Amino acid sequence: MQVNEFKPKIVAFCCNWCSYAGADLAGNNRLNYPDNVKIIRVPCSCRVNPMFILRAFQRGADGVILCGCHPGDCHYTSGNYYTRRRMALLFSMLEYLGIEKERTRVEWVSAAEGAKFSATMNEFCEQVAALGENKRLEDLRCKQ
Amino acid sequence: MANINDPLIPVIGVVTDIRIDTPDVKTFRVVTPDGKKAFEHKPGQCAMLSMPGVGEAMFSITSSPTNKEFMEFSIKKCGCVTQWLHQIEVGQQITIRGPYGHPFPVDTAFKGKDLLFIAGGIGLAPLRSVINYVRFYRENYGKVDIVYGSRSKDDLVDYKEIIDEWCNDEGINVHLTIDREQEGWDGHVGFVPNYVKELGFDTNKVAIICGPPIMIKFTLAGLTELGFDKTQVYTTMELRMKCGIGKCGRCNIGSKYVCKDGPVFRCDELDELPDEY
Amino acid sequence: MQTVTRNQLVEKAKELLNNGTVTRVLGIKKGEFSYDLTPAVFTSAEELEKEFEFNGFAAANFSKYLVKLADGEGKILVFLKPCDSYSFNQLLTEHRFNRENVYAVGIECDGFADYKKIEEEFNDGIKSVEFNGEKIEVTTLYDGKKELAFADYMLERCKNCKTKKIAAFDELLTENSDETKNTRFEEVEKLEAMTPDERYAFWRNELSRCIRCNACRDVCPACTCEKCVFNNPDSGVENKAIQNSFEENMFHIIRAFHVAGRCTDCGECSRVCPQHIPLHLLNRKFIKDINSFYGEYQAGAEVGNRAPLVNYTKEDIEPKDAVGRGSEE
Amino acid sequence: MKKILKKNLQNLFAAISKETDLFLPVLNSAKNAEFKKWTEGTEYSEELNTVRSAKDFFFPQTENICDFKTSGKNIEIIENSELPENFAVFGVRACDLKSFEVLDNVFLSEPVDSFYKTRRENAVIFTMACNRPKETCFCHTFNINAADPKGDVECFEDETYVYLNPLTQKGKDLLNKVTSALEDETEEPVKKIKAEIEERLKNLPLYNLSAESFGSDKTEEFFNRKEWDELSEACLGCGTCTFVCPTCQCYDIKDFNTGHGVKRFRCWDSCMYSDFTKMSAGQPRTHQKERFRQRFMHKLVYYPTNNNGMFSCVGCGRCLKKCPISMNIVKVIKKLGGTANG
Repeated sequence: MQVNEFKPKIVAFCCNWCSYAGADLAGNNRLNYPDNVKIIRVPCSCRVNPMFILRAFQRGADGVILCGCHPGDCHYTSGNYYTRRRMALLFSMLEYLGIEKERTRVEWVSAAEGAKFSATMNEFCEQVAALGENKRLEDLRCKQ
Repeated sequence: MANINDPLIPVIGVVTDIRIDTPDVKTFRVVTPDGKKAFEHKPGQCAMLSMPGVGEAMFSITSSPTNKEFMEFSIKKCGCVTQWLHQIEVGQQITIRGPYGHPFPVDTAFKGKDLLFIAGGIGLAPLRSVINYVRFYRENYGKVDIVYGSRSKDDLVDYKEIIDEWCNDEGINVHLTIDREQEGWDGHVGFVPNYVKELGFDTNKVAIICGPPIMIKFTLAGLTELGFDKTQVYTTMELRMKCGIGKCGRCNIGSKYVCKDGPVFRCDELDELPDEY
Repeated sequence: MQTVTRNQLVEKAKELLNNGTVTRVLGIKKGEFSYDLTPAVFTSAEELEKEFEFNGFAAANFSKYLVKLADGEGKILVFLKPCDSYSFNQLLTEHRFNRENVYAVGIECDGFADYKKIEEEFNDGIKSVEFNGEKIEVTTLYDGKKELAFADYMLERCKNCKTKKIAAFDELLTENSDETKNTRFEEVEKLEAMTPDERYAFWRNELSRCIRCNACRDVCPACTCEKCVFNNPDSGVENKAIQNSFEENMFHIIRAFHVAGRCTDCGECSRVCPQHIPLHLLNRKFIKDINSFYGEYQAGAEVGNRAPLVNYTKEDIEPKDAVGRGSEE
Repeated sequence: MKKILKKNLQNLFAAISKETDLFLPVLNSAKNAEFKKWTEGTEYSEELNTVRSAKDFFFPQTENICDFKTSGKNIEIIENSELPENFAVFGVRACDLKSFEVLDNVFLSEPVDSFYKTRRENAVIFTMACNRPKETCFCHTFNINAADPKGDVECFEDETYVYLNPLTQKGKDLLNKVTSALEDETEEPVKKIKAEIEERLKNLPLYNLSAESFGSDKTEEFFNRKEWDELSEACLGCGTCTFVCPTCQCYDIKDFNTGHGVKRFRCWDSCMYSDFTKMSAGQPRTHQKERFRQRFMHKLVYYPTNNNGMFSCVGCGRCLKKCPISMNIVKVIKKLGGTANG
């Protein structure tokens, strides 16, 4: 194993009603996911405003993932449908600005899918690690 | 390095005492980390206090320059900086820079004169510095009258000091008033401008007013009725200030900068400024 | 060259003032030169005669002014070019002004000239600019006269005019037309075809010039928030610190996103940018994506249309399939 | 007086760059001029106005004042400014040079702004006379002569040569270090250039614009004029005019939380912005009219009152070109002040 292996910082916005519970379940089942994934619990994936995603990158995230309930299963009926549209457009815009599309992702994870949560995080981490540090949406003032 | 002394770079201050004056006013005692006064000032001058990340705000220094140990600031909770200040504990460090502004002419125009201080609510804060300065150099000034009013008895700032010290001084008359009747209050009830007229002062003195704009306006009218000339009346202004040194360009009224040419103005000087405050 | 003439507009305005239909006229005032025209309110025939101007530089979109002006005494007359009419409808959809207080006269539009492009042509002062049919006659200070072809010196938005159709009016001064062109996404497509590195370099070069003057926001008919998030100290993004690549990116991404689905592509942002940043390319990317993901949508085509970002279907495209789709098409 | 063949200008730039960083106007990809650091192959642009004025060199749009680190109740202040070493600027026009004087009166008055002062002291300014002043130029209104640009080294150009005339010790010292790139010349060619420019200035459309009716202590006369309503009517409240203006100097001081500390920086601010004077206790300028009036009153009345009649406008014409609604100081002067020719 390399000594200086790059560990990306990942911010995961997780819906309180599904993927946050999914993360819990992953823990209960002793399924591993990388400790550099920092979870932010939100009441609904729809709460995540584009600014949150950008602010995460500003403060040093190398990848941002948004987890919500499967379409149709939103606790508030339709929140994640709006999320789906918003993030499709936002991520498409980020890609248009030349920011690597592998740094962003939306994944639907239910409360019962602990295994999916863990697998998704592992895979996303690897994907971001392969890209290296976030340089294109970084804020130099926030570098330590 | 040249910039070490830049006026925009503050020094550290430590809050060593917090006194609760009224439900929304607290008085903060500030010294440097080695226990000294951060800088000398003159009565009526201001200082810029800040918490990094919260913001900077300008406050008048309420303690008297004759106090060589510390500075005090009476601060009312109203914006984001003040809200932050109201929740800190003793020992908190803040940053401080100053002193800023043009002081009251305590050693020139006020000297040898009878003085009339008129304050409303938190408006006592800047005047307290002058009053205590005058009390310290008592022999330099004539008779002193203080008219102070606020919404209720609980909203009188520095009530203890007023009752225990000012009221007991010879040659100082304190007239307190509150806006509405209140249990346990046997003093005067009514607004400050009316009270000033009722008290009917002779005009052979200098008046110093501070309070909310509306109070200043009506008190000034009252004093004019009593025969005061505007050159005998001083007041202190407040506008948004950022730099404190007349450069950032936002606290001007006409060609005057409140942070540099004020905050103390003689009322006839104010008349020459455009009506934009 | 505009088919509609200044005199036609003045006559119409005078007629409507005189017969009491309107009390005020929103128009354009003459400046020092042919190009420095300022929007203004006229209240009398004399003022109109004296100061009203309309020429090939009269490109300003009037609709946003109605938010402020429609509250005044009596009706206000506004001349709507096709571009303005979409913004007009979009503002009505968002209940930003009272339709009852406005009298709208639709006027056809043949495109406007871009002063910057004309100026670039000469390293010289420009004494006067005359519009003459398909030609622009420019008199310079030191090199005499020169003739330019109007078509080569149009504003970008006019060159790629989305439509000649006037979407809202009480009365038409000229014919309405259904002519539409589909060239406006060409630039976006060019960018999509680039590699991410090239795109990144392109946008860094453009956005790094931003001086954060907020002209794009303040002129935008879709930006009518009482308090912008970038002016709100509580938002945490109020920083005015520009010359920081992140702030530049964030400001423009968020601004474009806030108007996504509501932007009518009127092109005012690019027109007023003092640094000539092609901001319309951000807005058009959203428009193009919306069209391709959720079906054709033109903001302001009709009053009351539900904007795509406050709408959904159960079968919407998944973000992972959406991102980068433009470049694969 | 020295001179250099225009086609050899790059040699001069290279020689100066060996001594000190050199900045000069360069056309960017949007065909606007902006000041850029010279490196091999950077082409000098003869464009009159850069979009951002030369004030950036001394009063940059954002600059760090200091950093803070907090831990518990304690605060640590960390000095962290990025002040430049010596540098030279080539191609500054007479109007921009005058704007430095306007800014000096603000930043170098007591208490001195040491960031600004350090930058001013470290700079050598090469000015350039304007052979082809534009229709938007009105520096003459403020007694600035585009044929006599001053500065540390004043420069003139004709078809083939650039002439350099060092005026200050700083300028002489720097030119002495690069003499090998230069030839000697008499005053004659420059006299001819000056005469030609002065003739051209007289033919500019705004040559007769006069600001005489404004000036010190005219607050009462202008403050309540009803024309302010009409003038400010279309103002969008953006900051374009203030940000391209070489003499606008208002700033804001803000804190940026980096997650591991706080950076306190100052940045340009605009009196045209609605939140400029907003405070927790209220807002003295509630409408755009008042904010608009503040800007022009400051330039034409307040500033002269405080600075012996000197106006805070240099007639560079940037606002004439850049205002989204084409409202500008010339229209204000004409409307309120009247001029010789209308």
